[in-house]
Parts: sequence; structure tokens; C-alpha cells
Amino acid sequence: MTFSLPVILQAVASGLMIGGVFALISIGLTLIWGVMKIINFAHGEFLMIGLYLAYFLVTKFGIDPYLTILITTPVLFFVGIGIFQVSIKPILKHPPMNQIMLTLGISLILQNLALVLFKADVLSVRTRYTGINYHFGGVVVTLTELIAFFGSILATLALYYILKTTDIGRWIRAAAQNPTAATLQGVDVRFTYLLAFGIGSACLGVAASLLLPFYYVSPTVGLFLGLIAFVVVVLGGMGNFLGAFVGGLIIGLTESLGAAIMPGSLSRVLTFGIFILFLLFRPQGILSRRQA
Amino acid sequence: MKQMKQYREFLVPLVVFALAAFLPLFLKTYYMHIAILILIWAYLATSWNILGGYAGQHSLGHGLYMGIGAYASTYLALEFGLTPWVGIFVGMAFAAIAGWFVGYAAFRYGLKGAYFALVTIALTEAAVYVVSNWKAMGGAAGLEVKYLGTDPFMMQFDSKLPYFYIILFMTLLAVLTAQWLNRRRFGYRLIAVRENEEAAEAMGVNTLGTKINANVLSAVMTAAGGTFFAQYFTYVGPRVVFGEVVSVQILLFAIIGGLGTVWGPLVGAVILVPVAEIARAELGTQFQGAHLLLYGGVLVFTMLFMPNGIVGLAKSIRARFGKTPDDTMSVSASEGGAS
Amino acid sequence: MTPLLEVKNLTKVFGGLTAVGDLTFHVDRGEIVGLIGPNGAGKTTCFNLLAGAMTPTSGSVHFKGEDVTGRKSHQMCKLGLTRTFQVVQPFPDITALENVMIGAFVRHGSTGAAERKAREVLDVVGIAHKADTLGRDLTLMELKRLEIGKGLATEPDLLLLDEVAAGLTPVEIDDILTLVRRLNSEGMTFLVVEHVMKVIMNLSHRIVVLNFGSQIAEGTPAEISKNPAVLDAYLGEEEYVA
Amino acid sequence: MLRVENVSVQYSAFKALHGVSIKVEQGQIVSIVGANGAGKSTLINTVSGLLRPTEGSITLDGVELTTMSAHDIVRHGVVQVPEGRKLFPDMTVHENLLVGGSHKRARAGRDEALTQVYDLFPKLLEREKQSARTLSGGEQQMLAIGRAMMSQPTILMMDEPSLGLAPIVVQSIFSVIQELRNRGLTVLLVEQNIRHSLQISDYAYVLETGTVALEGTGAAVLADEHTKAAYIGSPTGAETH
Repeated sequence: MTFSLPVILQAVASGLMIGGVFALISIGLTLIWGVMKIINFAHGEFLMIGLYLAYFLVTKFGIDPYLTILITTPVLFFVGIGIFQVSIKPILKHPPMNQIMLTLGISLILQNLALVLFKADVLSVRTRYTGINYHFGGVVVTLTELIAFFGSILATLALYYILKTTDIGRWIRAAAQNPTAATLQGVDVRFTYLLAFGIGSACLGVAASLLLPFYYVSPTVGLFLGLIAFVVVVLGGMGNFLGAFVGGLIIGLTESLGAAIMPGSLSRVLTFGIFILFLLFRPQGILSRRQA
Repeated sequence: MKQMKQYREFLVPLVVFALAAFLPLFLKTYYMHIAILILIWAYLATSWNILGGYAGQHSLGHGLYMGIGAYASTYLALEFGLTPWVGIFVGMAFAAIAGWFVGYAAFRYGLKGAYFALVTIALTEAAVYVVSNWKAMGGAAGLEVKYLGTDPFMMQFDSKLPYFYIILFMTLLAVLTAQWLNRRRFGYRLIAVRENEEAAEAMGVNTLGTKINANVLSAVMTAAGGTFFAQYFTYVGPRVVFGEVVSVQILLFAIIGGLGTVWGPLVGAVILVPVAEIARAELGTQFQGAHLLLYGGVLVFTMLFMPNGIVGLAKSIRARFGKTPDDTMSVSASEGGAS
Repeated sequence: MTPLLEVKNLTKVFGGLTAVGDLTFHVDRGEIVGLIGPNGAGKTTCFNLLAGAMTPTSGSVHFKGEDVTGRKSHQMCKLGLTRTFQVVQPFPDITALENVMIGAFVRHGSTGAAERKAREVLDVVGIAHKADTLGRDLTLMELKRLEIGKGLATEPDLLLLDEVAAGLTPVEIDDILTLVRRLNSEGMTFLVVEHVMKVIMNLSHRIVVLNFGSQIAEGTPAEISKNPAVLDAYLGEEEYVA
Repeated sequence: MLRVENVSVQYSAFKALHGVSIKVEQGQIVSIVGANGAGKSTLINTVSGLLRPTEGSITLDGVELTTMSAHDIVRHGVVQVPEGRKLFPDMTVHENLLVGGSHKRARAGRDEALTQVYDLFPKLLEREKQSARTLSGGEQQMLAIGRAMMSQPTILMMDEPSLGLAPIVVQSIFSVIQELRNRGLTVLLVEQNIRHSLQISDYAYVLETGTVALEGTGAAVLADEHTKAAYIGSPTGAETH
């Protein structure tokens, strides 16, 4: 609990690094909300699946943690699509609360299934990237955080590119902005929902592989990261892609600066405080001008 | 005669609970424990149901009020020796204040549906971290109720029997409250707000005030449940009484049993709690979380196949031979194809 | 005598768009006043402003001599001004009787009294036999009657009717007209927005015509039906050559 | 080419159309007029597949559209310019147009269609990179029409294209509709502005409370007293049919 400049700088650096990953985690959620107006409470648990998958690929098969992206991303894509088909699609027209309850149910299932299968142990991996640090003045940045940060930015840019320049991307955005109008342009809206859910989940595959080398896995890891994703998404404006990225960085900074200057886990109160204030006073998020 | 008619609606709950009062004659200690658990969750779900079921505002943060009730009475007992019989009312008062502020803030700014759910979940999660860092409240370790053996004055008993009757009585009161709402102006206004806020407002219902009052009533009742919870388990911890998982459990039984119905929460708890408890007892050592797995599965099943819960399903089966309302079609519906 | 409702220079601007501009008119006790205009003319906005669902940008609304500008819907209702909705807004999961009771609770605290009032109203609007049917199970005609009943149950001095005839067959429309006329002869005052011109021409004592948010004409039905500005607003300009 | 035969539509308690039959022939402008609530939009939305008829059939050159999904109907060339434009407000003008031309059949000729649309509406080319929400009402209507043109429709249905527009803008929209017809497009037009629409129509139907009350050439329908009565009513005429 010191307020010296090096401590602050260190916190800013770490905050930005983890903020990039928060952004990537949240972008999937904001995409799903933006397109079909469903809040996926199982989002954090999807990430947990990705983390366990990456963990076992690294520990059981000796695959390089960053190469697991090639597996975690498509697997999460299909996990998303599968769950969408079985459970979300049938209730797309139901009241929003039923959808929330359903995804809460899915999150309970996944969380406790993980508990049953893998026990409550907190797992982490040591890789050949672990322990490599870089010093910038007094600030220490680990290689794994650095890779996660730039990896997240790359993945975000790639997704942004897809949404902006491809027909599929335009379908998804069109369906998000006005599903009826999209239908009237010949867009199969349900198919774009399916794609958006798949892509939103696939982001978590990337995030999981990037996180694993410096984070941990446990059945409840998704509980906290899922909530963080909600905070980021609300901060950025629900459905706002760019907002989610900025929001991710801000929450990363809040968490890490808060931890540097506040005792214990009190910084979490700050994070949730921001969340609550935004929900009340600026539900449209930091970037949007219009009312949500 | 007229008086009689007015109170006849309370007859069924009174008879049901009077019969339930004989249960201890037939139950072994372990089953008494399960009966108490059923009643705790039925009580909490009934309290939640007033806001979530009747008024249609789905709070995902009722752990906040449960925690306030649990912590207030426990802290006052530990620190000042205050009897929980009084502490329970202090907790309820604090919950009323919290409920008013939460209700005012959320509803004044027009939070609905998903946004209301998110803000309530954020509040209760924030409470977890506040309490975890609050030394006087025992921090992350929580507070233990000092064991005194049987001390009725301090709401402590060696036997399960008194606990059973206390929570039975509380649940009876909660069910009577729900039953009372069913046929009173305030209750009708809650339903009007749930069904169509705009129309309710146009018909003279102060929707903001109604929702805030519902939140306060629901919070106060939930807090009392928190005090009992603390006394029964003789322990309170931040994650145990606050937090997302508890909040979800509180509303689970109302949703599965039947939202906005008098008996739904109780039916939900009676059916689910024993199964979950047996699962926990039988499988708990190998499979932690087996009961939550079950809850999750039932929740998903309910949403997919009987979104109106068990009581709702029973009602519609009964109505099936009359008329089935078909899905309304709407141009504004997101996509074209017939579903 | 002061008019029951007096609207002065009422204006509502959304963003840059003036939905209602400088509207001035009044409604006397015992009248049926029609408010008409083509789609998008600002009628519904006007209704929302009067009923308290929106706050005007400028201008004033006086009701029973009292300045009520900016009051909320539920306050307006308690004062005696109630509106119905263009798209019927029943409470779907409760019975027709209970639907109406919610309105009756404005003036009656006890369930018994509210229920008596509600039964009386259901009888007036002619759906007493449907008292125990759920809102969702009523036909459109019954819903239209229920909509009026929900308004009547609040015992208003002025009832704002928004498109009661929309979607009804001519025979059903006549039924509704008869009902409104009867209520009017018993002393109820109405302000009526309506697209079905036959209805408004037959019903109103006086008509106010809006286009692009402003008043373009006012007069008796006979005057209005001959007014060239009104014809232009409804049918498009005469001088257009293809 | 487009045949709507004996179509009835009901949503929840409300029967919006009762046995409506209309025909639209190649190269025609056909108008559907009638007061609000008469069922005009319901009819167009039923042809588009957004609503399902309870009875009757809809065919395009013999192809059954009645049970086809809404997006497939667009892919078959029946395209709607919806009431209130329904643009994608946060996408640019260019992107809006691209979405219109992104289904399989349209994609091949997309560049050509784009040139045509920009040729027809030079204003849109000027505003190519602006988001749709920043356009004026008239420009939004042009974009909505342009977006529909990108689908390379065989029949274009327009729901109240003049709604909320200033008279001068309405004029230009109607000129565009005629221009489209001159280029060989078939148009089904729903309008409140009956003087304009009937003057340019080859054929017209008057809808009243969900049924066809009158049909004939545009000029004949415009001349009919009944048409005016359907809109304005008469203070004496309590008589209904």
C-alpha cells in the first residue's frame, strides 16, 4: 500500500496487460448481446472450458500453450454453436428473464460439472515462457502477459476486420441493428445468430490459450471472469465492440491500480462500484451518444 | 359472515401448515434437517417471489438482503450480546433501508429486465468484497455464532425441533403474505406493473412507488430468513450469505415451482431440496457440487420445457381442456420464418 | 366557465424534430372532441403529453382549471384524466374483471368495493359475461371494450380514446360508437384520436386537425370534411401532375 | 406475375385480412390504398413472409411463396422497402447497400447494381461514407429504395414511401418510382398519399377493414367517390356496407 511512482507505473503496466485480455473476453459477450440481446451468464464458464482444454493439451500432450489456440478456438466455436442450437435457439423469443435463467442454469451445470470432473483444485502450468521478464525502467513485464496483451489486440483486430469488411460481418451487424430489416434484405437472421454465438464463444478459446501461461484454472474461474466481462460490456456500452475494448483496458487498470493502493480485495468494490454507477447513470456506456 | 368470507382464503395455508406441524412426530433427526432446509429455501424463495414473481422485477442480488439480516443479528449478538430475537428486526430494518435505496436507484433510472438483474448482482457481489475486507465483520473468514447449547433467549437450541417450528412459522407468515397480496390492492398493483407498466401507470398506479415498495417488502422478509440461516448454521461468511450463487439459489425454487404463485416457491423447494440434499450427502465426498449440478439441470429443463414452473404447468394442464392460447405473431418479431 | 381541458402552445421536440408544435385547443365538459391528422401528424405524441406519459418541451396543459403540465400518468389519472391505448394493452395473465379492478382501485381501497365497481363497468361496456376470462384469451372486440372499461373504472372526468375503431369490422365499430355516445349522454367527456374517418365524423362535436405536428384546422365535422387543407393533408396535394 | 389469392391473416385476437386477392403484372405499378388499419401493411408483410396467412396462397410466376421463409422470399426477387425505412443506422450508406446485395443471387452483379443505384441517387454517392442515421428523411428513403434495388428484385414492394416527408421530397420519390417502372421494374405500392400514388398506378386496390372494397385502374379508383369516403368519411354517412 504505497503510492510511490514506480508502484503506480507497475500497476498501470500490469493493468493494461490484463486489460487487453479482459477486452477479448468481453468482446464475445458484447457481440452476443448486440446481435440477439441475450446476456450469456455462462460466458465465464465457456472460458473455463477453454482453460481446462488448454491446460490438458499442454500438460497431457505437451503442446506449446500458444499453439493450443489452433484447437481451443474451433472447439469453443463449436461448443457455442452446440449450446446455442440445443438451448438458446428454442427460447429466442421468450422473455429476457427466461433467457437469463437458462444461461444461469447452463453456468451452474458447467461449473459444477467441472467440479465433479476435475475437483476444486486450482491448476496452473509452467511453460518455457514462464519466468521470462522484461524491465522497462522500474517496471517489470512478463513475457506471457506481453504475449497475451498483443495476442488479444491481434484477435480483436481480426474480429473487427471480419465484422467490417466481410459479408458475414455485415450480416451480423445488420441483424444486430434491425433484424426485421436484415430479413428483408435476404439475410438469414437465425443463421447469423448462430454464427455470432459461435464467434463470441471462439473468442474465449483464444483468450483461454493466452491466459493459461500466467493465470490459473479452477471450476470457479469463470465466475469472476464472467462478472468482469459483464462490467466491461456495460462500461463500453452493451453491444458496442470498440467500447468493450476500451472498457477492458479501463477495468484492467482499475483492478490493478485498485489492488496497488487499496488493501485486500477492496479494489473489487471499486470495480463493481463503477459497474453500478454506469448501469444507473450511463447504461449506454462510455462511447455511445444515444440512449441504450 | 362477511368477515369470514374475507379470511377464508387464508384457511388453506393455515390447514397445510397445521398439518406440517405434526411432521416431527414422524421424522428422524436427519430428515428434520432436510425439512428445515426445505422451509428455509421455501421461505427465501417466497420472499423473493413478491418482487420477482408478483412485481416481475427479477433481482439476482437477494443475497444482499439475506446477508444483511444474517450479519446484523450475528454481529449484534457477538458484540453486544443482543438477542437475535431483536437482532432479526434490526437486520430487517437495515434491509428495508438497503431495499429502498436499491429500489429507488434502479427503478428511478428506469432499469428493467437484464439491466436490473445486472445491477442487483453487482450490488451483492460488491457486498461480498466489502464484508470480506471489514475486520469487525470477521473479514473473509466470516463470523461464528457463539455456541451456547440450548439458550432460547439467544435463539439457540440443541435439538432441531425448535428450529423447525420457528422456520415453519416464518414460512407460514410468508405464504400468508403472498396469499394476502393475491387479493389486495397492493398485490393487484404489483401484478399490473409486471404485466404492463405503461397501462398500469395510465390506470393510476404509481409504478415507481409500487416497485420500490415491493423491493422493500421482499428485502425485509429475506433479511429475516438471513438471521434464521445464521442461527441455524451458527456461521455466516461473505460468500455463504452474499454473492451470486446464494442469490441464484434464492430465486431458483420460485422459478422452478412457479413464478408469482402463492405455492410455487414451496412446491419447488419441497421437490428439489430433498433430492439435492440426498445427492450431496451420497455423492458429496466424491462429487462436490452434485446438488448445484442438479439445480442447473432442472433450471435449464424448466426454462426449455415448462417456463411457467411446476404450478404453472399444473394450471395449464387443467386449462388444456378449455382453451389453449396460441403464440401471438408480431411483425416486429425479429425474424420472418414461422417458428 | 373554464374548459375542462385547456391546451396552450403545447410543443414537443425530439432531437431536432418537432413532433407537436404550438398546439392550442380546449375541451369543454360534456363534449366529444376529435383529434385527427394523417400518419405521423403528432396525434399520439399529443395524447402522451396530455396523459402525462411525456413531458412537453414548452406550453401548458390545464385540467379543471389547474396547471397540470408535466404531471405523471398516474397523477393525471387520479385527477380524472385517463387514456386508453391505440394498441390494446390488457394485463394478459389476469381475468377481465381483475384488469378492470386495477383501474377501480384508484378510487376504491378495498377489494370488495373495487370488484363491485369493476363488475358494474364490465356490464356497461358489455363484457360482463367474460369477467372470468384471462386478458390473453379475449377477442379483439372484447379487448377494445375492456380497454374502455379499464379507463372507465378509474372514474375519469375526461377519457382520451386512442383509435378505438382500429381493426374492427363496420358492425363492431357501430357497437363501440353507440357505447361512446351513451357514455357521453350520461355526462362523460371524450377526446378521441381516430384514423377511421367515418367514426370521427359521426362521433365528434368538434374536430381539431393536425399535420406535421401543428394544428391546420378546427371546426365541426361538416366544416372539416369540406376544408381543402384537410383534404390535401389526407390525400396529397391536388396540383401534383404525374 | 405476383398472385395473392384469398389470403386471410390473423394475429392473436385480431383478424387483419379476410380473403384478399390481388394480382400484379409484369412492369406495372399497382397501388394498395386504404385508411390506417385497413390491412395494407399486413398484406405486404404477408407477401414478404414476415406474417403467415391462415389461408390462401401467394405465388410468384407460379412459385409458391406462402410457406417460404422471409429471407428466401427476398432471394426469389420479392423485395420490400419497409415502412419507416428500417435502415441499419450505425452502418454507412455504402454498407447498407452492400447488405442489400449480399445474398447469393445478388452478389454476382453487385458492383453493377451499386453503380446503378449511385447513378439513380447521386446524393447517396456523396454521402457514401456517412452513417445512415445522419441522413435526412428524404435521403434515408432513397437509401432504403437503393438498398432494396441492390437485391436485384423482380418485384419491389414499397410501404408508405412518402410517410413523414415534405411535399417537395415526396415529389422526387414518386418520380423515382416512375423511373424504376420505366426501367422495367414491377412495383407494388402502399400509400396514404392516394392522389400521388393513384395517378402513377396502372391498377389499384382499395382495402377496407381487411377486405378489397374496390379495384380498378388508378384513374378510375381515384375518381370513385367511395375512395374519398374511405379516407375522409362523410358527416352524414353512418351507412356502412
